[in-house]
Amino acid sequence: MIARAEMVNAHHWRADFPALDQSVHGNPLIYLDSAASAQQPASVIDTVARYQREDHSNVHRGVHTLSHRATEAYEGARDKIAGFINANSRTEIVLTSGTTESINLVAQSFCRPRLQPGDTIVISHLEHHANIVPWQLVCEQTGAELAVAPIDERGEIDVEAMLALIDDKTFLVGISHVANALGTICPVERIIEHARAREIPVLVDGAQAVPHMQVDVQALDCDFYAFSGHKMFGPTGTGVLWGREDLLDTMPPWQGGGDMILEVTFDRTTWNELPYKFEAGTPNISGVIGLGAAIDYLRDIGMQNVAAYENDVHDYMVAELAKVDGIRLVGEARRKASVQSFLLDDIHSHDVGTILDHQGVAIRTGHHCAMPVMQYFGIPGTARASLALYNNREDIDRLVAALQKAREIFA
Amino acid sequence: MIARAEMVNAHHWRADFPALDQSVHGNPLIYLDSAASAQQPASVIDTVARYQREDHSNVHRGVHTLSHRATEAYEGARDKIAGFINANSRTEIVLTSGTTESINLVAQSFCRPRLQPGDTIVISHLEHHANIVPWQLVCEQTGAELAVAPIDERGEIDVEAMLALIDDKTFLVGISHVANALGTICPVERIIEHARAREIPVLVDGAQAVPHMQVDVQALDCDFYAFSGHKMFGPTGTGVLWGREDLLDTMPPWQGGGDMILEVTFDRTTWNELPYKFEAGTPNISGVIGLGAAIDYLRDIGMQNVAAYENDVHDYMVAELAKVDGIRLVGEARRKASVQSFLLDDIHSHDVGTILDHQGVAIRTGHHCAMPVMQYFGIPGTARASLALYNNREDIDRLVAALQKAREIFA
Amino acid sequence: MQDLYRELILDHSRKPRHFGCLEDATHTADGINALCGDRLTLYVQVDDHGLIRRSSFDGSGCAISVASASLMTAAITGLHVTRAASCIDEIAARLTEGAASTGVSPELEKLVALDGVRRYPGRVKCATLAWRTLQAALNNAGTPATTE
Amino acid sequence: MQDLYRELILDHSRKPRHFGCLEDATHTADGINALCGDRLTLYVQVDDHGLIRRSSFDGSGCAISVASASLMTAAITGLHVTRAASCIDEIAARLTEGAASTGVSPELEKLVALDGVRRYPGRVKCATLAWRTLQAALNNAGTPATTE
Ligand SMILES: Cc1ncc(COP(=O)(O)O)c(C=O)c1O
Ligand SMILES: Cc1ncc(COP(=O)(O)O)c(C=O)c1O
Repeated sequence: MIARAEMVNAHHWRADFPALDQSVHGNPLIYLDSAASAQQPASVIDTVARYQREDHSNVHRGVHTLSHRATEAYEGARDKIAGFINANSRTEIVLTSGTTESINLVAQSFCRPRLQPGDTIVISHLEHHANIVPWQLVCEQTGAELAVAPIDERGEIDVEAMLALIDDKTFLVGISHVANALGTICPVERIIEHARAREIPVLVDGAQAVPHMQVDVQALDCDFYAFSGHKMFGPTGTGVLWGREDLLDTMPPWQGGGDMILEVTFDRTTWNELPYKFEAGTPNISGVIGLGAAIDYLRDIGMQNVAAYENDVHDYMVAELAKVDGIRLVGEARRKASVQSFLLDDIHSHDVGTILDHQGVAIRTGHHCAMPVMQYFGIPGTARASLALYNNREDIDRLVAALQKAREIFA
Repeated sequence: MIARAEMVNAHHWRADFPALDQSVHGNPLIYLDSAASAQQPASVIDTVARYQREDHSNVHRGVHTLSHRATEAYEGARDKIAGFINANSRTEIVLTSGTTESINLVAQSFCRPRLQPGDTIVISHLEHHANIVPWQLVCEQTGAELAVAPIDERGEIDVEAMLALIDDKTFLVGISHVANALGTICPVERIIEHARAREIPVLVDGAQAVPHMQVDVQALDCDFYAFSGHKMFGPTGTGVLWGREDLLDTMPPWQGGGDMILEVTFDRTTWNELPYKFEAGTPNISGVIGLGAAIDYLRDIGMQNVAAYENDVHDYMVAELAKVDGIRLVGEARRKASVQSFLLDDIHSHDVGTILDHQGVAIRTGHHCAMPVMQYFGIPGTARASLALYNNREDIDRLVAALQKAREIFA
Repeated sequence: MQDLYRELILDHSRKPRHFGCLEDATHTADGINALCGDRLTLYVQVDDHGLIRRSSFDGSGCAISVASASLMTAAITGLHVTRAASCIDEIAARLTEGAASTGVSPELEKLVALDGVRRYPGRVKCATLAWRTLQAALNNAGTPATTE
Repeated sequence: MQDLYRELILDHSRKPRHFGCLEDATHTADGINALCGDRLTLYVQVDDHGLIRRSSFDGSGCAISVASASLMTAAITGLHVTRAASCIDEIAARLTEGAASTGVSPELEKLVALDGVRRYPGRVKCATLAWRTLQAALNNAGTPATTE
């Protein structure tokens, strides 16, 4: 149960997001595509614009006032990120361009130099392409192998099978915290505990978790945690790799360039300390500062409140969708967050998407960058509605009405 | 000579940049640090904010209206970039997070799979770390060697020596179009012609050229051209790698993830076509759209006009600085653009920077990510004033007056 | 919405004509629409005189792309390959540039049912997929046609 | 500006005391300030009782970091290493937190000249570099001290 006060607040939250206040094809916009990318509160948009109007300059190497201000704001955002996920230290927060870069960084810098033919990287069948393809590439480069844990009809990982795949040949385990196509909350705690006992590092892809629940990397006890700014109400082009300091310390740099070095000579170049060793070149200064503002926004609300409120809307969505004639829910895991995939009669999901859009309801259709999930279910794609803290039960009612309309057109 | 009309326009240009309209330590800001990062015209700031307020969604895979708008705007910016540097086709425009990533991409994807021990990468002693360290990394990975063309006291590349280094063992030549620490315009045309005759590809680091002069990659006849959005009045976290299509075609992907694939299965993954093969994950959508607005801004003025106007201010800057007692100009190449490095008496440049900042004059001090240049001159760093189209002669007068004051304090 | 999902479109998407593999095809190509995951394989049988004797397709896709493929395979049967090539251009222009609502080649008369797509720019790629794939097949291109 | 570049600072930066290498140092460390390219090497000679007998530095840096190193080497001579360690903390607190403008340990009296740095947050790292390097030297750390 959600307290009345929180419901009221939720109304208020929605008003914080300017993009939601518009019509599409003559109907008020209902945005149910936050798993692809979330909208931004005005505070984030304004923080970025204000930064550019007043404080912009390059960071780290400047003595003048603007450079100092930019550096303070940029590094201040790193502190906020560290606090938000309860990192042990700000030196563990590597700023990247997104989850995708974060995972590629680990594949290339942590794995590639050490992987041996016959080693395995263990992932699940539920993963986003960002948590598949970087491992395929590094496996091809090194002769290692990808081992994939199966899933079941509900869209849950077969945990026992996954644990059985984690053996002495396993170099690293990659697992999503929340699966993007189906919304499954994966049993990361159990997998991490099992891997930790065998001293095998675990990377958690948290792109779909961080916007919806409290994440504490120390409590999770994983080794790497990757996520994106744009899915948590921050700007595109920002992302985070959190890594345990002792592991980051042993890794060679990822890209070469300015800022990641202490000294460059043609004979010998020495790397900068953490986290700068992994941050070559001018970073996405305004984007990271915007991400800091997004974190301020979320902290003010409190992730507990976000999770409680969203769970309520999520459960309502699942129940209401289940009642629609001709619907087939895809992904019915027992623990789920913020996402529901489905098929409607034999209408192609792309057509469903167009008809909904015409009624102002924005959903995503297709494979959701999780083709293996679609292959498992033997379908080319799904229609997917996904939630953020600005959605409410009325949005779900609008979604359901729009689906009825689609059935009429294709009747 | 600059026509009066252009001078008047230049006044107008300055007013387009909100950040310049402020005081620092009680004095009007004089921003002479654009080589590190440029300010943005209001049109860029507003385009980004409007995009976030009205049109944001993820690109490429969405059927709904916002996704369509975002995709149109994002891909529209790619078209603008292609036109701006006269690329043969939009498929040759790979969007990256900056010059640094662009160069690392070429080092890792083009060079790493093919470099043999004994091969050389030829660069010059003038390069920015971004055009040094990626090559050092790939050389270490492959056993290839870095060959460095010498420079002279003026800060010019010894071209004959550089051409002599380019031989059958040379795999690639990397050269900056304009050197960031000294402002030297490098003889890229001659180097490209020489390399082209030997079928050796040339990467041009154009980070400091694109904001200041008309660049035509087809006329240059190079193979790769790299630059950053934030130095050309666009957002941080954006950059471009232009590459010849036939070369890009032969290169394996750089990062793995969403969008860079056509199909993912656990057996076989097929890459997307150009340029998407090199763009994994959610891109910096708002940043790239902002970069498109920056290009609109520059095209409206015309790069010929920008170059003519800036040359005038640059020549005035050099002449006025040369008159300051106790100054030593560092970098006196015969062809220069937008930058002047210098030393003042034996005052450390960091102290010069602080004293100037106190008078509202923002310059950069230190090694400017070009330590080898500093090593050549046997100095730890310089003070560097750098121009953009919003600077004028009065800014130079203010700079000179501030330097006089620094001499008084340290007298 | 009815301008997009006209009866003829819904009919062809529910009961696609020329659906299935053509054993004795002389030209085939795969087409992929990364946007919605449409995939089709096109089979074309061209005789010695350059005439398209038969064509068919299989795969899966949205209503628009299936109807477009169904209508196309009907339309091109009996055409010379050079004529088919000019049809590809005509359709592409008609759908993307919103050109010439008036005036359509007789072979393409039924394709006018796709005109509604113009008002749904996100769906143009669905309508053109079959045609791009035809182009790839006739060019004997080895890589799949895409709509990016 | 005069609050930053006080006479004592300018004097020590022009004529740094204890400048040069100390052949019989028992502890040394390098310090780098990536911001402005300051680099210094610190030499410390500690006797069997843990007393700092002598110290010196070389390298190059801005007026603030050279003056700070010069003042520091004078201040720590004769101190016990544990006392020196507490001086490091005191100076760091004084410069960064703007703490206790009143009250300074007698050994650090002259260091008060650096107080002006507080108003120039970009320069605090210059003032603390020598002290961080001292910390590294006393800990016998192998990697250079940095001010990031
Ligand atoms: C010549 C040159 N190359 C490369 C770079 C690196 O650009 P970025 O930091 O935007 O990646 C710079 C920027 O300082 C530069 O001036
Ligand atoms: C679970 C998951 N992992 C990774 C990604 C990739 O994130 P990005 O595209 O921001 O790099 C996404 C985003 O779609 C995702 O949902």
